[in-house]
Amino acid sequence: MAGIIFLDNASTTKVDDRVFEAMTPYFTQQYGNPASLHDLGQSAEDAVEGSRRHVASLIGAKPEEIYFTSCGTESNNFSLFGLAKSLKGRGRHIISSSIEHISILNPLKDLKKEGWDHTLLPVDEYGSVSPEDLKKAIREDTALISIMHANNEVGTIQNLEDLGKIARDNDITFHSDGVASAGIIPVDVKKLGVDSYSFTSQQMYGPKGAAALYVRKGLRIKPYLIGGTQERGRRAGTENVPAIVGFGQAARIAKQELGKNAAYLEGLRNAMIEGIMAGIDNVKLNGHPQKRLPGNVHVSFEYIEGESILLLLNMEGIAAASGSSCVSQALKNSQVLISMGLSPTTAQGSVLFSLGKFNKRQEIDKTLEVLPPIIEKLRKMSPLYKES
Amino acid sequence: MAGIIFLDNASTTKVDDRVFEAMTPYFTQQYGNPASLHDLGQSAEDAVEGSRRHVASLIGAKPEEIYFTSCGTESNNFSLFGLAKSLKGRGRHIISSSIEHISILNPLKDLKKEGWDHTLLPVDEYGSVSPEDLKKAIREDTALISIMHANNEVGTIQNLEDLGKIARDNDITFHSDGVASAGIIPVDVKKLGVDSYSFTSQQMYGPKGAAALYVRKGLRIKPYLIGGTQERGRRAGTENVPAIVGFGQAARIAKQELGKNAAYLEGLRNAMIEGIMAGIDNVKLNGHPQKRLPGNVHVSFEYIEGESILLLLNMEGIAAASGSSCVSQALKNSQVLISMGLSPTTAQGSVLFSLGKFNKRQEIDKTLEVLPPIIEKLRKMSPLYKES
Amino acid sequence: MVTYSKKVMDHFMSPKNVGEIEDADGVGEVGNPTCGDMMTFYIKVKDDRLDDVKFKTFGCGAAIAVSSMVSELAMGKSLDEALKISNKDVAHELGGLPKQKMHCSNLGADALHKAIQDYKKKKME
Amino acid sequence: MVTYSKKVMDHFMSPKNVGEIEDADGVGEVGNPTCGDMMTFYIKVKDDRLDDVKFKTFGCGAAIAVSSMVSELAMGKSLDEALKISNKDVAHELGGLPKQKMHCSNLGADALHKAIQDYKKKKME
Ligand SMILES: Cc1ncc(COP(=O)(O)O)c(C=O)c1O
Ligand SMILES: Cc1ncc(COP(=O)(O)O)c(C=O)c1O
Repeated sequence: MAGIIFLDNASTTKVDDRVFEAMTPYFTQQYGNPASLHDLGQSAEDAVEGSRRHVASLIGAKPEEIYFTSCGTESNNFSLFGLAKSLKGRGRHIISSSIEHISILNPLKDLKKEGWDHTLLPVDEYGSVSPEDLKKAIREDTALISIMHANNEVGTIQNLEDLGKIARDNDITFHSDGVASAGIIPVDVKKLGVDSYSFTSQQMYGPKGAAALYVRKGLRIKPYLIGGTQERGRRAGTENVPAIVGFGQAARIAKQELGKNAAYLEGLRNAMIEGIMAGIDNVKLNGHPQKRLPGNVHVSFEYIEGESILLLLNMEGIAAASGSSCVSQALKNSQVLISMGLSPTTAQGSVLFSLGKFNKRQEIDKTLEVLPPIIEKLRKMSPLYKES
Repeated sequence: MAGIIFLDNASTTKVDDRVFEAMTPYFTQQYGNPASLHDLGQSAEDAVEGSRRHVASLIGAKPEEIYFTSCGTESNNFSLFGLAKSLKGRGRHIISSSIEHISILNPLKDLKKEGWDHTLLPVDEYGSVSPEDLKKAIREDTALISIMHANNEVGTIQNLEDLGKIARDNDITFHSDGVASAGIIPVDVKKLGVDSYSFTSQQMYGPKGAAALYVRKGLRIKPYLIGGTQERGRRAGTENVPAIVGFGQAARIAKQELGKNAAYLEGLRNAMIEGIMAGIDNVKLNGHPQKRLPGNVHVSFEYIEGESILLLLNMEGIAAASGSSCVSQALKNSQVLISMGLSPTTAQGSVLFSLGKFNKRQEIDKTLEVLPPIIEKLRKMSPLYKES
Repeated sequence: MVTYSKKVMDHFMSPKNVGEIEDADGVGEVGNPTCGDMMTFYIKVKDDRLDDVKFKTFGCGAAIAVSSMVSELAMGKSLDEALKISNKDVAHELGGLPKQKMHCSNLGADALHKAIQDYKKKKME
Repeated sequence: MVTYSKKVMDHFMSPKNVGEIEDADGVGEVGNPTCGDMMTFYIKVKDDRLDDVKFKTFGCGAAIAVSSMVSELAMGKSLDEALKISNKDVAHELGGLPKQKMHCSNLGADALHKAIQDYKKKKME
């Protein structure tokens, strides 16, 4: 939409024009089913395999280690349920963290009913998992560790290399949810030492409807969607060819431009954080001050609530997000913020501005201009705020 | 691809230009996440809900009875696993048929490991399930019946109304796989008496990546993809907005044009069947002579094998499919054909020409022209064929 | 996601009667920030009528709109009439509220009633 | 899905030596239609060399191409040389075969060897 300042890139991203163009033929011209023997099927299959190479290359994997799925949630469900099934001989304990995405946490709850115990590691005030805590949590029967790479809310990037080494030293399979990181920061699954890694197209300027699970060659995992022999029998269902083509292009472009984009975003981000701190008092920056996603500006405005901030920003044409319970469908405060030790009141006043490569400096300036009066207006209404 | 005669509409369909046009804005303009509070999120949500109404209306359901998924396989997995979880107090026996799609049969196998028994009903030579057989198979502990609506290979349409009545009379939940039927023949879930019904966009000139599960209001079903609260908590994961928009348009157009398209396809189909029978000897029409999908021409050419027929057709620019084991990834003959009593040799020579609304009469004529020499050429090479 | 009626958005954008009354005759508070919304109502009473009503609210768009609507509905009413204003009435006057907003955010009438009870209690003392 | 090399497609489209030999010196048959592919080889032998080779094949593109390639490789060879032709050689000569085609469809050499054995057995009698 013209004129909208989209600072909600953590929820999804605009599709890059080049990506959309690459997808276009696959709807009304190259519409074949990759399973078909004929030329239209073959060209669809070639397109899917081409994408697989791009997607693999983005994270330093081999093409045959990539399985396409429909969304990040499916990749995470596939990994946890699929690995749990193949690992149950190894033990029945999983270690994860308290700031994981709900598509990790809910499967863990379900697995509990099937006899799997789990430990959720705490995080410090910046949202970091400590390798020491991980070491201590490992039990004789720990079969799987699942720790996200970057947090989608506060942007904190975990030290996966250290965590992965601990997993390896203890011969425990290691999954990481990379939905918020892949395509945004450099990812090399071999260096990170992960056995399985989820990521999705719609977070890197690709289309919705395509995501992937990296599964290290040789790792046993049961399929989750079952039926036909697509994806070498590990994910049944007709491939979403156009979306996969888009994902491939998005991955190709991301690999190429990642360094440039990250530097640009860090500049914007730092300017925005400084601008907010300078213009408004009683604001707290959430997440790690350095080890954070380049586009992440997550702040809490004391004394007021996030939904009302978002609504007023929206009136000014600015799109953002919040960890307030009033914004969540589940009517709960962001678990991430609470785990980091924020008080519920402070968590209520949180706003996530997630910047993307299409954002312009002027958009940040405009936001910095309209934000103080919005905060001021709401604080004036708040029973918690005493004007000084 | 220009010039290709696409007679493989059962594997997937070309996206209707009107559908593609409707989707276009949702990639680079209306790219919001429906879960977001701001205008871009809201317009995405409105689009999804608009589609839900169209999709519901196509099958006589209420919008709140429709859950969007990523493919037919997911809908079938969701239904079987989700219902099994919610029905396990009712009993541990499922009745299905031997001609179901593999995305039904494989879950049944998996459920067996979890203590669910199943009975696969046989079919007659035309691929029809007999209501008598269903009645006889019902046990005290039968909790679920799953019978497909139309068969995707031989095109036989089941008498769902009768089967549904038996299910209802015995208070057994009834699922039907409608992937091959919805949008092609009239579907009214209330009349059919189904509790749950799978169908997909890519079989009705909509895009890949969007499908649906109808779940009768009040029916309990556990979600299969778990995480966020999308689809009212029954299917987690960011919605594939453009594909869902396309599905909505495809459903709207299908509803409007279904009668016209079916009549047109039946005309083409009958002409093609007659043409094949007149031009080639030792051919068998598979599937029900009357109760079959309007575009389905499924035939077996004796003495020869399907893959080689498809390859030669492909050289002539004609795209078709076959139930030959040489074509299947699993290297098995079509289970459907074997269940109908075809000998393996006859099954090997089967070819499915599935016609769609975009096919022209001239394309059928061209196919009827090139087919006899192809069959002749292969038969001349076959050790099974004795020239008369 | 949440979709608000035009009326809710109007009240949210330009809420009526925001503020405190220094020498209020009664004060009522409901909710708490932990659960999401918190409202404080202040009233001035004259001849058993609400001579002034003001509020302060911490919370979502609905909570602010509800507070504003309650203040408007109550203003000038007799205490008995004001006590009859229900949360349901308020939602109705606002052209409906999203379902998930009915529990936490639609507490304005309760806060008003509490303020009136506070006034009555103080008067008794 | 299956993707064939150009050489496979050439042999499939224009197979060499298709047919039967009425008064064959040896006949060899492998496979059966149930499993997918079936090949019958006919040979004429002269001075311990393959003077003529013909085949008939029921099966997929690979099976037909394999048969054609085997017939071409064998033609004119001594029986001993012909017995050394392996299925692997044939796949190699064809520029490779898809993995799933290696088992059922790549039986041409076996059929040829069977025909030679048939010839030898007949000669013994
Ligand atoms: C009858 C039937 N059911 C289910 C499916 C699975 O659909 P999808 O490939 O979209 O997962 C198919 C696919 O062709 C089908 O024909
Ligand atoms: C860290 C993380 N993991 C998983 C998911 C789930 O992805 P999807 O919504 O594509 O299913 C998200 C979605 O935002 C996420 O941020």
